Amino acid sequence: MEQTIAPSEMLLHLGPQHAIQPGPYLLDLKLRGETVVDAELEMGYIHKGIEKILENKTYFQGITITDRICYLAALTNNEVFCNCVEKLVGIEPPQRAQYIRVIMEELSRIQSHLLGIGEFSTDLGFVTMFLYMIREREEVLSLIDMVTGSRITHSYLRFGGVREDLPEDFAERAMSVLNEIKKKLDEHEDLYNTDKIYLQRTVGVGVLTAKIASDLGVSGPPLRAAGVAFDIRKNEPYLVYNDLDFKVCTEKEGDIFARIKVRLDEIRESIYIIEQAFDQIPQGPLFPVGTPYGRRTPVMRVPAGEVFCRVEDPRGEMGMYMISDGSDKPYRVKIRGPVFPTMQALPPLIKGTYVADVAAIAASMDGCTSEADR
Amino acid sequence: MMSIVEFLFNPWVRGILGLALIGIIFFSAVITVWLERKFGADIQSRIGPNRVGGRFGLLQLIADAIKLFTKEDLIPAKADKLLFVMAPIVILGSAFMMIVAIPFGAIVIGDNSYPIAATEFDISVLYLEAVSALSVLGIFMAAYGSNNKYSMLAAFRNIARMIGYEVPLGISIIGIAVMVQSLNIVEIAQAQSPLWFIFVQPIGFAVFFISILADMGRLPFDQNEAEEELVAGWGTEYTGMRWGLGLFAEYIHMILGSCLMVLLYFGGWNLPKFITDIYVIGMFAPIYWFIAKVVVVVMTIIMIRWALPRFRIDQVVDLGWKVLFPLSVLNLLWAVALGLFFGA
Amino acid sequence: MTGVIDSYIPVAIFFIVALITPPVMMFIVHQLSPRSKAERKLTTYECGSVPIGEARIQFNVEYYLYAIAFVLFDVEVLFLYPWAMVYINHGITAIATVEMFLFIVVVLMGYLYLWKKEALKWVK
Amino acid sequence: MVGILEFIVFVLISILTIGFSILVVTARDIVRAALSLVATLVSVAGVYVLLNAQFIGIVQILVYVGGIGVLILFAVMLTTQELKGDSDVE
Repeated sequence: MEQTIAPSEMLLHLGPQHAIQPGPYLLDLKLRGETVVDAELEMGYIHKGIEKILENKTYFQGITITDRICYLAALTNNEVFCNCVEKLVGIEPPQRAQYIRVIMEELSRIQSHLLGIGEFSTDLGFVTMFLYMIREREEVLSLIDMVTGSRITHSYLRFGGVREDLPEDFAERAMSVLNEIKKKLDEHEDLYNTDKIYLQRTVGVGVLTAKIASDLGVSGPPLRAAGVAFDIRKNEPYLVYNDLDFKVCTEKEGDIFARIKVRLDEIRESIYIIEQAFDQIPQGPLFPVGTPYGRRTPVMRVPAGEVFCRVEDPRGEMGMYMISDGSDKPYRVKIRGPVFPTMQALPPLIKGTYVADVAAIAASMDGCTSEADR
Repeated sequence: MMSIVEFLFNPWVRGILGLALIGIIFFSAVITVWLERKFGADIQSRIGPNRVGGRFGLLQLIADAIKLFTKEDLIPAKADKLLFVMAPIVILGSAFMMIVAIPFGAIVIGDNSYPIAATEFDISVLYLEAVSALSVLGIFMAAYGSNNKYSMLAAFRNIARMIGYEVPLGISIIGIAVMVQSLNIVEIAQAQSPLWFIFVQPIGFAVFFISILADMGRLPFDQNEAEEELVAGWGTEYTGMRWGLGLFAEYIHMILGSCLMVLLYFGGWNLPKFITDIYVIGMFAPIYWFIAKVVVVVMTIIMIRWALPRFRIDQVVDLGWKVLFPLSVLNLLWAVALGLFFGA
Repeated sequence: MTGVIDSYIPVAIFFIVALITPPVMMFIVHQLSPRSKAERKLTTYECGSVPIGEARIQFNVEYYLYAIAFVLFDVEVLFLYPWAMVYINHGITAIATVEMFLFIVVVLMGYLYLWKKEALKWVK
Repeated sequence: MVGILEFIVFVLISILTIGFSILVVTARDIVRAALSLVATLVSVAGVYVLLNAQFIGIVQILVYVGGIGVLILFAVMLTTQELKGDSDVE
């Protein structure tokens, strides 16, 4: 952005510490009256050096670190890391472990989307919806807590399996919670679809076209809301997603309304996936039989090689590139997170809109700064 | 007996006694802050303030007051100190000046009813409208004084909203005045004793309600304090009590707006004669009746706040000019027709 | 002690009280609140960044036409107030009503003209 | 007694009016000047009320403060402000 400011223009910083943000980033706006003339995004305020830390920890210790990439998607981040290591080692988790992973990751997706929609609602001044969403998210977190023992950073996945088996009556309890959420979700969606003010604020605002989205590498709900049916679970299935029936939720418009709609639909799809997974889940071991991998794998050496894995994060395509030199620590880890490209779509989107829309658009992208900065 | 009444009607005595109303309204503003939190919490299925103690977290009020009084008072280095200091005075002054003209119920003795108001004059409705518009200037002063970009944006939004809603508000009030042929708020309230004006002029009420919500800056219309983009609006640079004064002014505006609504559309304090004839209880019954109505209106406003998302500023102004203005003119014609039919 | 002006005495009293209250409050606050000196504390808040440029800019009021229209209509509305007081029971009902009807029609024509000319648009 | 009181109030309002109007022309910050103008107009409203012309007084506030005042502020904000520099505006 040009630093020269006309006398009638105002250079406004939104951030690094601002209410619209899930984490610190800087959005410089050049305003003419209420209109955003130009925008610039600056990131990196909470760079934690996770890639570098991963290179200095043993593989096993790395699992805990990957929890910290994004506090809303700890399970999928575990998944991509474990996937890489499993591919390098050449093992595959047994069926039961895979189903458990699917269940847990879909639960994680549900809670992440609920929070995303809720946070977006606050940015429209709709605080009540945020609290409703949080209330339902708490239930889902409790479910995850029942299995993993923690609410945010689970460290639940292990190479070749999962740490704990599901509790005995987990399926019934989970389904009762999820059915309740499904019912409430219908109510909420009804509200979203009929509220005149909400529609005025969201329909046709912040349109992300498929072209811009794919040019910038945006993935996840923002991309699907633009009409591109891209979902790693379908396009490049991992775990047992091949055996499960679900559809990729897409919308055509690409505006804020569509993005929220996609998230709401995806929550329903996730519930459907979990339902099937509970039906199909077989009995069996949690770790591949006859291998040394289990709950505790103190020191393991991974054969030299390189691998790229990707999974579908709640926010889009989460990829990890890993090089192993045969030692007990990865030689190089590169994370391709979904949020960084998503955030890059912000400046072109908010150019020409009003200041009030900036908050709505930024929140509808559901960025997680923690993950973008890593 | 008459001498006491005469004494009480001496304007000096009335004015000084009326100052008690400021205290009462200030206190009810504090209560409203609490009510907003607690009722909001109920709507959102959570508990609300409960940590400080007291039944229903009532001690939270005292804690808040202590906090406001003991916070350091900062004036930013880049501020225009005079405007910065004057702004809360103007904002609060606008609220105080409104209190003068609003009757808060009445005491009925025999056939006479004595409205509880600091004063009573012929054009009090117009006066209220004029004085409440002053707070916009106060907010502009605060914004310009604090030299903060968010505040400036907020102040301009505030002005834009005011120019969008002042005209429909005025026309809907004329709709009332046409029926009563008076701008005296006491007479308007008393004219509704058989039939509330909300039933006579539903369109006018809708216009008035939306306009006064916008005037108060309550949620679908609180663009000037949209914390998601403008942090804290005009009050971004204000700390402690200086900000608190503005906050109280806002809540006082809300209460007074509700009072105005009750007086103009919900029949004021009027009760059937057989109730006011009951000795002592009947004397004060209109006050309770009035307060009950005001509480209902305030609760409704709070509920609306928690139930709706926020408009964007251009949509707000559009609503005012393109929907409410024609509606208010329509209502005026309807009111004139009614006035001619019944008045002539 | 009679006269319309007397009913404004309480207004004057309230006006003085409104002027006095905030300074008194601030005086109490100054007695109670802590004082500490730090330069950075007095800088302008802008989400933790150093502000670039002034806030007091030549603000682009895109909607100034609204403001002009507002002044016009505000004054026109004011003409209606005295009329509303007297149009009945003063022997001028018929002519007053017709005249006011004409007035409102003229005002509405102006309003429609504004709308047609797209003056009632936020950004042109 | 009323006469004296009215006189005192009149003198007070006149002083306010004159004081603010002097500020209008001497203030170097243009927004301050505009706000002083608004304050002058409000004091004039006081004079009207004192003259028993309450309606005009309140119309004065409604039109000049609510309408014209805002318009003037808009106009002022649209100008380039090179006149800054009141003693405590730094």
